[in-house]
Amino acid sequence: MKNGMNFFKKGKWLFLILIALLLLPNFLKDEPYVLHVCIIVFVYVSLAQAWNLIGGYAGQISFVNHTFFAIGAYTSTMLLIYLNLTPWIGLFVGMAIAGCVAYVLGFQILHLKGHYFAVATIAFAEIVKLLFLNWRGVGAAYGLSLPLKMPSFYYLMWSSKLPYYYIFLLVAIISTILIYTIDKSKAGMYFRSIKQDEDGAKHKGIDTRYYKLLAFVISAWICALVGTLYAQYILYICPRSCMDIMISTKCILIVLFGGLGTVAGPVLGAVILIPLAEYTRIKLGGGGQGWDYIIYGLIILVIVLYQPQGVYSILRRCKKNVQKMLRS
Amino acid sequence: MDLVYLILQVIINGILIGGVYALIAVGLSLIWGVMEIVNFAHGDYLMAAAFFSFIFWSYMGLDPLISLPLVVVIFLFIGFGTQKFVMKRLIDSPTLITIAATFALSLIIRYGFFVVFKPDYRVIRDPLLQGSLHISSISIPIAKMVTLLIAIITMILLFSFLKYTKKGRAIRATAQDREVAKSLGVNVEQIFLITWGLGIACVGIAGAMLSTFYYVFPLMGVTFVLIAFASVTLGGFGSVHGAIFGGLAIGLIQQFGGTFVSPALKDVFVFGVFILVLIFKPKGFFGKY
Amino acid sequence: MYSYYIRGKLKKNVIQVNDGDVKMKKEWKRISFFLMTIMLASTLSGCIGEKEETPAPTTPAPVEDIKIGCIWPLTGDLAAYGAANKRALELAVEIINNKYPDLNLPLAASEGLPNLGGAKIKLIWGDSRGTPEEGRSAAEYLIINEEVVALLGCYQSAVTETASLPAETYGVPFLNPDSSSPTLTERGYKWFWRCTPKAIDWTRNALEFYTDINEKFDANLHTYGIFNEDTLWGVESGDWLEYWADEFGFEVIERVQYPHETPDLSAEVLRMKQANPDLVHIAGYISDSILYVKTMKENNWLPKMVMSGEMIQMSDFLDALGDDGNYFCLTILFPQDLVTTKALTVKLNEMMDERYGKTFDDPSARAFTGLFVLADAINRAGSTDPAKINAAFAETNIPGEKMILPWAAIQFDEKHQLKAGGYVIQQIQDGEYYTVWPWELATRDIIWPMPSWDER
Amino acid sequence: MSKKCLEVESLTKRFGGLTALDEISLHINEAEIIGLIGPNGSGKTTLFNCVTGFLKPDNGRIFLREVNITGREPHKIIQEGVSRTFQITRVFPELTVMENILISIRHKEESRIRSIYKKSNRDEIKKASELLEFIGIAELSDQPGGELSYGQQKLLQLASSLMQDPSVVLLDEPTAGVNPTLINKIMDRIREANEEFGTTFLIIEHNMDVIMGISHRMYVLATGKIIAEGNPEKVRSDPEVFEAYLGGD
Repeated sequence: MKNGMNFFKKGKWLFLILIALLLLPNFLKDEPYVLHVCIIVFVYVSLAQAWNLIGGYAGQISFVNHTFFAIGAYTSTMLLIYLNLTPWIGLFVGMAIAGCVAYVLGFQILHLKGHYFAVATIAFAEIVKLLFLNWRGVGAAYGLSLPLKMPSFYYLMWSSKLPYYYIFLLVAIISTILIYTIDKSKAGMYFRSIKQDEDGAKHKGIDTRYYKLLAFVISAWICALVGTLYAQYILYICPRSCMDIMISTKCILIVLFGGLGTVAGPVLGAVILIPLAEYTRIKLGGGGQGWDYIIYGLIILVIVLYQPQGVYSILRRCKKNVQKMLRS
Repeated sequence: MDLVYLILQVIINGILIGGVYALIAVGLSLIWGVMEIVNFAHGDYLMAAAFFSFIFWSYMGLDPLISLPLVVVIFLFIGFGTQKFVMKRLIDSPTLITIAATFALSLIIRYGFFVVFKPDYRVIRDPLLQGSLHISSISIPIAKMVTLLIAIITMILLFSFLKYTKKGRAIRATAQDREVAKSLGVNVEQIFLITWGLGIACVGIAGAMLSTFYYVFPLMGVTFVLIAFASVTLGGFGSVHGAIFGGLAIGLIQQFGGTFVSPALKDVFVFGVFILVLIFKPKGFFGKY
Repeated sequence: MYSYYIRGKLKKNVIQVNDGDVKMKKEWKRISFFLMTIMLASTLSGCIGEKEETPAPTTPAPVEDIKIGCIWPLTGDLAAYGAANKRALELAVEIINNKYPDLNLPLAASEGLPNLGGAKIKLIWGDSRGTPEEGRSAAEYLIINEEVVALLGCYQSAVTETASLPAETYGVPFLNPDSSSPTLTERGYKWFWRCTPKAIDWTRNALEFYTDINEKFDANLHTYGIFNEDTLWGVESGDWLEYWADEFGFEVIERVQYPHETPDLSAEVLRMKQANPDLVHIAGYISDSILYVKTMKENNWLPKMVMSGEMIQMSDFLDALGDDGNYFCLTILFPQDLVTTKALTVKLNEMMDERYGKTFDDPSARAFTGLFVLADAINRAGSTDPAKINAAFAETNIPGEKMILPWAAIQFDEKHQLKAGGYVIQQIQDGEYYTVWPWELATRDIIWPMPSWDER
Repeated sequence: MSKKCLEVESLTKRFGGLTALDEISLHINEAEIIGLIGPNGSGKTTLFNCVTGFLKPDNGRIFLREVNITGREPHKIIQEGVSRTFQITRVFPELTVMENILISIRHKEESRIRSIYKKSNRDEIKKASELLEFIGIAELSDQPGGELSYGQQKLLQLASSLMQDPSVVLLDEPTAGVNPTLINKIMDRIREANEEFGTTFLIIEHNMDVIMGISHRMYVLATGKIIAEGNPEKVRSDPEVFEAYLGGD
């Protein structure tokens, strides 16, 4: 992972942020709610990075990522409940299953273009959700409650939030580094070329189907990984909560807000939007009833209309302008 | 009830609800076909139209059937407004951007109504259209029947507009190839404006008719929008008869699946057939105009 | 890497300077506009937040307010319930915090909680949005950041399930006034209390009712049909109905599970019509119930009786359906007509109507009661120490006359579940709800069977 | 010189009732520049699409260096060494010029999975820079492709088509819409590439002067059939060709 290391070489400030993130929980020991928000931010950083790969780089608008997330969550939870298998193994089984599903699904529908692919993924996600809602073997609408076995490293369950904080931080970092590596790699170049002009990419001898599948499967892996850990954290999963299409939609909005097809975009988006959503929900959700959604909608609309490249491009431009000013 | 009657009833139910879906889908299809924008806020325009009908009924005592022209005109202008103030800037944007924009619109409309009208369930009571026709043991709800009728009229009008008027032909030309249309001197901006107006007016009709037999609720759009997507894609986007075909097909699949196999899985059949069609016939059964 | 390689050769700046200036100006315009909008949005949110948060001006509290966290679906598709509960709870707070000597409710006569020096109750609201994880995160926020003394909520069983987790972890009492899933109190939680009967109770009551009908009218009811939606609550209710139908010797000939908030229910109704059972039970939220009644009418079909849960007591049901809503039966905890004999309930209903133009319904009456049970426990504990409150809960004994609900008393068993508290069955007649069962409590005779659509 | 590089054998392609290509047979020897001319709609671009696998021919076979490539998937055919450019330029607007060229390397099946962490190696970058030097837009290598002028994009297309050491390069109207000075430049580059690297070209071109000047041999296509073949002089004097052009448009 030599390229991955470049990530750290790039700027010392990244190091500083990392250290700050590692030390942060020490100050937040008595603020589990803030920790919870941090964890949700990390969850969405990872999920948004996963979406960024298939949507931002390869240009396929997928509304099915939450299904892979749910597959991860369900697989490990089922294994834990029925076979008493540690989620550390369940995690890989979940990733494998999600990968297979992504492969089969992608093989069938990745040739669809633009909206068609998007609508097909919505339909598939709905089918899976409806089947799970009616499938007694996986708890149907009852959902699955994880057996409490805390605290235990083996069962990946703690009563404190700290270990979860570090685990989700790790996952967020891993997925970001993965996307960074891909961004700088040949595959990243191919993904972007597919997004811009798929036939053109084919004419350059790129096996577009293979690379789209690759992006889709890797994306599914990350989602499934996060799904497993999320189930361990939230301790209860049901189709209506973890197969909610809003999860995918949120990922899309986060990526769009931060900057499509950039490594920093999903991070920025999640760091800004998730706490903002939490804040508006708490400030307004109770009294305002729906105002938070309206504000959310307005922000997205403004971004889309005036700054479709996302917040990251603003920052980059500011940086450039500042440099220019300093030079002159 | 013996099997023949049952099957007949299911077919009638399917066609009636299919007519509703078709009416909802046709506006979506128009916008989708001409501008290549999937309007995720479509269901919320539907909801808004139903609310307008409800408001006319509760404050002015106008039956939805009577206030229908009013609602249509209002929604025509709402459509113009949407294009003028929001979508105009996004004409050549990537798919994702338009999806996000319409999604944001959807949130704003949905929760705007939510804030103003509070999440109560409302029903227009004793509308002109109520009760059912009973032919031996088969029953045909009048409200849905009239909706189907209006759907058919709307589509005939829309179809003739697209086929026989100058503007209609310009719309079709734009749908087929925007650049060529531009080079032929078609005012594409204006065409987009008309398209949005017509598309939203169609969903206005659908919403007004829906309010005669469905409850009115700020979040009701979500229920219909996925079905509308499926109808449009099944029929092939950008075609009027495609939307009719898609709506009816989905209505029938839903009713047959729901009645004879399992109601819980009725939408699984809908989406299942839909995905299969996408895989094997990605352009739907009818292409563009 | 290749950029390094090329950079040596890069000498000319390709962008023209003039062009760049214009571009930059435009960019800055854009950026500043963007920033302004964000600022506007946040100020907007601040304003609204403040406006909503200002409590009703009362005399300055002598002691610190007692914060109670309330978690209900205030947005999302179940927001109607959240809104109703919010109204009821605000009234309850008003009653507890001020002197209402003419109301025979616990703590009404005094200002605040007397054992805590007249401390006032303050409600802090959390929005579950009807989803389990939001419910949990709201609970966490309320416990940690708002340091609430206790939690109330959350209506949906699935949300209660997750929202009570942090309460258990942090040792904060959680009182659930309105979720009926039996599993909730089977988890053996130390801090979780429920002052409402479980699904197992009302489903049994429904079947007992039909057994009684069989006796009374010699009705020979035998076949049973269940509509249930595919949420946790719906499926669980359906399962229990099926269980009790078996126990009481009825035959479930059709069970239709349908997607929550579906656009159309013709297939479901047709299926049921095809099976044509004597009795039908609807376990669905109000939106779907309205649609069911309409679709049954369209199909011109009714069984001998249709029973529903307390959902259809929400005023929306009759507002929506008018006369078509007549003759339906419902199992209910809070029969308004029964309590008209209770001066207390009449008075409260009046107050509610005066303030909000709405009266109590089942969920809001339960939430209302819940707050009094909680306030009573805190008052008896004499402190905000959670352990003491928890101990006080165990000794809760609120007599029936001090309640809005028609129960004998509120007491908890060793599983922290409400001991007594049964359901009655009401029928809608002439647009009003009348209690018809148990026979000895009936305020009107039941109209049996319900007249078909043609006969109305 | 007589070794065949690309050979097309009685290729037929129909669209519904329309026969776009009718029993076309042609061959290109190594290091030859072949001109392909014909009136609009005569099936030139269809022929390109069939050769590159984007259209499946109804009949006939295509050999690349004596390997049958008929009916293979496009990316496989291109990996075999057929590269092409388009009539309307088709560069990736958001990739840099450098990336636009790097993307055109010959892709190897076995290293695909490793591409997610591998970068372009030094050799590839060196070669790409040389190509950029060769066509004279090296100083633009960090610009996004979309910001180039039309002519520069044409040059970029040419460069990227040379990147993968192709057996044969199919150029679809390399000079269409380009100003005369740049036309000469493009033609010089093509000639140079042919002379220095021995690259084989098949060029569709409407500009007769240009194509006559550069081609070693020419084929003339009209309504899906080859109506003439031979060196430029021969084609120029062929009355059938003259008629096809006059009658065609």
